[in-house]
Amino acid sequence: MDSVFLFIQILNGLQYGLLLFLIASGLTLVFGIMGVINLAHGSFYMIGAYMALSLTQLTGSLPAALLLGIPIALVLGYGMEGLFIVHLYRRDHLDQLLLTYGFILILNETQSIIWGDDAHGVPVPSWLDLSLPLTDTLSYPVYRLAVSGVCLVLAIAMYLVIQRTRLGMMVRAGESNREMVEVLGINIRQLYAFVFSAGICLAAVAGMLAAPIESVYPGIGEQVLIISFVVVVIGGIGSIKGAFVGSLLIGLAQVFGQVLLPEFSGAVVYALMAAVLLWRPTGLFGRA
Amino acid sequence: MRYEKKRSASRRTVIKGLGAGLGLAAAASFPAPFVRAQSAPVKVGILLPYSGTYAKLGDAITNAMMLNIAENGDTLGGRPVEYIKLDSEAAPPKATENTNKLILSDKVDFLVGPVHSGVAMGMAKIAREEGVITIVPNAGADQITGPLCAPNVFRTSFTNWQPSFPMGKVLLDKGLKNVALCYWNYGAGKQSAQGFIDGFVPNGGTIVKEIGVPFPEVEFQAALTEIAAANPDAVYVFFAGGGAVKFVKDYAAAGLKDSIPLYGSGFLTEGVTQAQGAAAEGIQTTLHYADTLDNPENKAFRAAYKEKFGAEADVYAVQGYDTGTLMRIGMDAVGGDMEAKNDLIAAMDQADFASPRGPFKLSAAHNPVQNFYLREVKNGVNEVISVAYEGLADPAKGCTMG
Amino acid sequence: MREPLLETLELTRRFGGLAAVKSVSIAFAPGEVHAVIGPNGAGKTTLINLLSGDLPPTSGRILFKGQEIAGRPAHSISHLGIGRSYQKTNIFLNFTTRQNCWLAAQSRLPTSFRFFSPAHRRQDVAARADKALALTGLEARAGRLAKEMSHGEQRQLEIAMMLATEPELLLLDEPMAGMGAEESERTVELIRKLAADHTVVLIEHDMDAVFKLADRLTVMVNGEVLETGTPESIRTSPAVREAYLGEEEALS
Amino acid sequence: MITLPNARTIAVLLLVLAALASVPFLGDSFYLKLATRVIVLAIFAMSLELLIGYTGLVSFGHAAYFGLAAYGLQLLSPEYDAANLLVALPASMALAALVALAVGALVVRTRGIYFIMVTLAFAQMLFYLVRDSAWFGGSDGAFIYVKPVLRIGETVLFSLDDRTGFYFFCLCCLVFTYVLLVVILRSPFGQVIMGIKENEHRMQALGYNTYRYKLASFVIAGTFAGLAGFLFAAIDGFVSPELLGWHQSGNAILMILLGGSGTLFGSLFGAIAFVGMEDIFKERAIFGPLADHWQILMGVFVIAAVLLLRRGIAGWLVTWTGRRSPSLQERDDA
Repeated sequence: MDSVFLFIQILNGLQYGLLLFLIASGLTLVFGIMGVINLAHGSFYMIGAYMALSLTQLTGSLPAALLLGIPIALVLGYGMEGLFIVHLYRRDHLDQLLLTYGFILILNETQSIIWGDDAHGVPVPSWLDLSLPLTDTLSYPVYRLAVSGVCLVLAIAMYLVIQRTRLGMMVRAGESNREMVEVLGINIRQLYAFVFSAGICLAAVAGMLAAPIESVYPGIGEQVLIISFVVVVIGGIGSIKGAFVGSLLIGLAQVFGQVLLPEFSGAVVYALMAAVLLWRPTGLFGRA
Repeated sequence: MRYEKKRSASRRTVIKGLGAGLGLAAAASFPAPFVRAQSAPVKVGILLPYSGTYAKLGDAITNAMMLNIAENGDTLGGRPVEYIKLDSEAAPPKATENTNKLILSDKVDFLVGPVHSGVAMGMAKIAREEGVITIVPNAGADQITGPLCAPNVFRTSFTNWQPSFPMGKVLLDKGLKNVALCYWNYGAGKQSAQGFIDGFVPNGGTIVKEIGVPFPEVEFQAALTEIAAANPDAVYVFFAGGGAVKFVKDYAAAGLKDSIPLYGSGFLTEGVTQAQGAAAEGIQTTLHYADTLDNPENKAFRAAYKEKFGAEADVYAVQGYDTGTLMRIGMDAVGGDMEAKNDLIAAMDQADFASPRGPFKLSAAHNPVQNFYLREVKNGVNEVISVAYEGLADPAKGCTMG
Repeated sequence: MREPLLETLELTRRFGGLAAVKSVSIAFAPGEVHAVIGPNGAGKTTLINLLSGDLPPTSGRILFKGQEIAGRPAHSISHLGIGRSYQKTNIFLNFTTRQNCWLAAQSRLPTSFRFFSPAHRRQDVAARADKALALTGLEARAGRLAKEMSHGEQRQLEIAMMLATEPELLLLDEPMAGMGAEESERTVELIRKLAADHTVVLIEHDMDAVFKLADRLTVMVNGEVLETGTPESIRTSPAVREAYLGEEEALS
Repeated sequence: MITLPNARTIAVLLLVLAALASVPFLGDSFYLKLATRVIVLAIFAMSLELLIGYTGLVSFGHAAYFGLAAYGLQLLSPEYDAANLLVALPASMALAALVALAVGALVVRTRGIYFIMVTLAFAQMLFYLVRDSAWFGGSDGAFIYVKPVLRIGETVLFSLDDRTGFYFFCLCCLVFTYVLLVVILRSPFGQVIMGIKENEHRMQALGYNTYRYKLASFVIAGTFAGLAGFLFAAIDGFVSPELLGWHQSGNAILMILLGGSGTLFGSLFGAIAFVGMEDIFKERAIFGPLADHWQILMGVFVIAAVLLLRRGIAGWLVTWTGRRSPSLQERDDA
C-alpha cells in the first residue's frame, strides 16, 4: 500500500472512530455514573436516524431536524428513566439487562409500524454535499469531515463540562462515590435523570448525524450496540477519555482488519479487545 | 421419503389439555376433526419473516402468492385454501422448530418459505426428511438446489450464483477486463462472487482485487479506498437492502462513480433506488426481473398487485406470485388430490409457463431456468437494456437428481 | 524488644494526590495487643487494609515474620495467618451464622476444589466453626440467618469468622463500633481472652477499651505516626495531647 | 445456601417429570420434538443459572459454548455415517469447556457490567469466527446427516435417530445435570461460589483465591451448556452460526427470569414458559391484529416480568409449597 492510501485508510479509521465515540460516550456515561447497563442504547441510535429521516422531510433541513430531535430525545430519555429505569437502581444487572432487552423488542417493532421496513436515504445538506479530491480517482465527502468535526467539538465540550463545571463535578463525584454525592447534598435522583437523558440524547444525535452517511433501515441500531460495548470495554467503564481513545482504536482496527486480515475482519475488533483486557482488565482508563 | 400420513381425530384434544397444562401448547388453532374429502381446504404453510429486517420481503411474497391464488377463485385444484402463516424472524435457530410445527402439527400440504438462507437450510433439512412439498420463494443458498436438492423441494427465485454469472460476459463485451470484486463476506455474498468469477474469468477476465466486507458491516470507506488503490476497469459488487443503499451512496460520494463504473447483482438497486437517489443513476445490474419488463403477464400482474395492495410489486412479489402458479400447476394436474403426490411433483417438475419475469421452467434440480436481464437505473427505475443471458440454469453442483 | 511479628517500613498509600498513609513504620511484637488510635481520617483503616492486602501500597514494605508481603493479594495474606475483621460489618447476610463460620473454616482446607462430597459432612470444618462460635458466644444463634441478627451479634460474627480461619495475628478494625455498653464489655473480654494466644492489632475509638487492652499504642495523625509507646507514655505525651486531645477529651 | 427442595416441591417436580416422561406415549412427533427442545433448553438455562444464580456472574455470552458444542457434533459427524456418542459427546463438551476456560481466564477478572459486556463481546468474536471461517460450513449453517449412535466396538446399542429413545436420553441428561449441579452446590466448592455471589470481597479476606473458583464455575457452566448444545444439534441435525449469537444468550437469560433465579429447577419452568410464551403472543385468536406485532407483546411482557414477577415461576412455586428455601435470595440484597 503506498503512503497516500495508507494515509487515507488512517483517515477512514479515525473518522469512523469519531462516529463511534458519539454513540459510545453516552453508553459509558450511563454505565459509569449510574451503574446501569442499557441494551436499548442502540435502539435510540436507530430512533435518532429515523427522526432525522422524518424531521428533514418535515423541515427540509438537517440542522433544523437536529434542533427538533434533541428535545424529543431528551424527553424520551427522561421519560424512560422516570418510568422504568428508576426501579432498577437497587436491582442487579440481570434485571437491567432484561428490562432494556424488552425495550429493544418494543422499539424495533414500533419502528417497523411507524416507518415501515424500507431502507431510506437521508439527503446530505446541500451546502455540505461536496467532495475533496484526494487522489485521481478518490475523493472524500465533506459531510463526513464535518461530522468528524462535530464529534470532536462534542468530545471537547464533554471534557470541559465534566472537568470544569459544577455539573461536571457532580457527575465525577457520582462516578466515584455515590454516598459522597449524597453527602454533598446533590439530588442524586435529578443527577441520574439528567445523565440518562443526556446518554439517550447522545445516542439519538449520533443517529441523526449518521443518517445521511449510513442511510436508514431496520436493524440499524443493533449493529452499533455491540461495537459500542467493545469501545466501552476497551476504554474503561465511565471514562470519556477511554471512550474516545477506544473509539479511535476500534475505528482503525476495523479499517486495517479489512485491509490486512480480510478473512477474519469480523473478529478483529474483538481480538483487539481481548488483547487490551489481557493487559489491563479494567480497560485503558478504567479504575481498578 | 414418507408420503403417507397418520392422522387421528382425538389426538389434538388430548394434546391440547396436556399441552396447555404444561405450557407446551403451540397455541395453534384446533379445527374440527379433519374430513378427508376433496372439499377440505388445502393447507399452505408459510414460513416467512414478518418482523425484523426482512419483513418487507415476507409481506411482498405472501401478498403476491395469495393474489395469484385469489385469481384462481381462492382454490387449488378445486379445493379451498387455508393459509397458516408463521413468522420466521429470519432466525435459523428457530427454523427447524417452526418447520416442524407446520409439517407435524398443522399438517400442511405445501410449505412455502423462507427469505433467509440460514432458515432455508434448517427448513430444507426437515422438508427432506418429511417429504412435504416445499417451495422456496426467495432464499438463494446454492446448496438448496445443489447438494441438498430433493424431489419435493422447489425454488421459484434464484440461486445466489445465478444473477452474477451473466455479468461476466457483459463486462467483457464492454472491454472491461480488469475487475475488482466487493461483497459481503457471508454465504450469499461469496456464492454471488463465485457466480461472477465463473462467468468472467474463464472467458478471459481478470479479478484484480477481491474485497470481502464482514456481514452486515456497512462501513465501506476502507473497501472504497482499496478499490481506488487497485484502480480496476470496473467494480462488481454484491450488497442488498440497507447495505446496498449505503454502498451506492458512499461509492458516489467518494468520487469513484465517475472514474470506475459500478456493476452489481440486481439486488444492489432492487427496491432501494429511492433511498439511493442520484447516486444510483446509471448503475447496471443483472437480475431475473425488472419492474419495467415489457410483457403482458408483467403488466397484468403489476396492475393487479397495485390495485389490491396499493404498492408497486417487486422481484420478491414476482417470486411469490410464481410460487402460487407452481402450486396451481401441480394441483390442477392431480385435481386437488394430495395423495397423488408423485404425480403432483412430476407436474410441478415439468412446469413451463409465462411468468411476469418471462419464460419460467425448472431445472432438474428444481431451480428456475430463467432469463437474466441487464438493467440500468434511469430516473430511479431499473430499465431493461437487454437480455444478458437467455434461459440460464444453475449448474446445481452436487445435486444427484435428474 | 523481640523480633517483630509484623513490621511496616516507610509504608505509603496515596489516593490520587492524597496520601492516606505516609511513610508509616511500625513494629508489632509477637503476643502483644497493639492499638492504633487517632482522629477520624488519620489513616487507620487504610493501614489495616494495606496490612490485610485489601489494598496494595503505593510504596514501602510490609514484613510478616521477616517475609515481604506488601502487594500480595488478600487471600494469600490470609493464608499466612493474618485474619481481619471489618469496621463495616462484612458478612454473608443471607447465610446462617453457622454457615458463615463454616465458610471461613473451610478456607483452611488444603483446597475447596471438592465437587462431590457434601460440605456439611466435613468434621474438621465443623469443629473449627463450632469452636469459633463457642468463643464468641454465638452457639445459640448458629441457625439464624445473619441478616436477622442484631447489630451487636453481627459484629460478634464478624470476629467469629476471622477466628474460624485460625489466624496467628488478628487485625481488628473497630470491633466495638456501634455496640451498646454491655456488648462492648463482652467484646473487651473476648479480645482479652484472644490476646492470650494471638497477636492483636486493634483499631478502636472507645478509649476505655483501648487502654484496658493495649500493651502498646501507636497514635496516627493525618496518615503519619505521631508516637508509639506504652499506654502510660502515650497518656502523658505532650505531643499526643496537643494533636489529639484537643478533640477528644475522653483520654484520661 | 442450598437446601434440598422441600417435600411438596419435590412432589411437584416429580409430577412434572412424570408428565414429561409421558409425552412420547402421546404418539405425536411434533410435541415429542417440542418437548425435546424444551428439555434441552432447560439444560442450557440451568447451566447458566450456575453462573447467574449461584456465582453471581451474569454472563451474556453463554450461547457461545452451547453453539460450539453443537458445531462439535457437526464437525465430528462423518458425512455418510453416524458419529459415536461415546466420542462425540465428550469431545464436544470438552471443546466447550476448553473455550470456556480460555475465555473465562480473561473475563472472570472483571465484574458487574464489565463482565456482562466482555462475555458478550467474546461470544460475538466466536460467532464471527464460526460464521466467517472456512472450517465451520459457512454462514448458512450445516447439516448433521446421520444422528450419532452409541457404539461399542461394532455393536450399536442405541441411536439418537430413534426419537423416543433420544427424548428419554435428553430427559436423563436433564435429571443428571440437575442432580450433579445440586451435588456440586452442596460440596465445599459449591459453598465457595455461593459465598462469592454473596460477598466476594469477604471471601478473599477469608483466604479464598476467588478467581480460581469463579473460573471453575465458568468452565462447569460452559461444559453443561455444551451438553445442551450437542443435544440441540442432534434434535434436527441442523446447526447455524446464530446458535452462538447474542439473541440465543439473551434467550437463556430470559428463561432464567421466567423460571426464577435462585433455584436450579426454575430453569425447567423457564424453558417451558419461554417456548410457550411466543406461541401465545403469536396467536391471533387471543391478541387479534396485535399478534402480528407479537414482539411488542413480548417486550411488554419482559418489562412487566422484570418489574413485577420478581422471583419467577420457581419462586412462586416455592412460596406456594410453603417454607421458603433460604437459597432464594431477594435480589435487593445483591
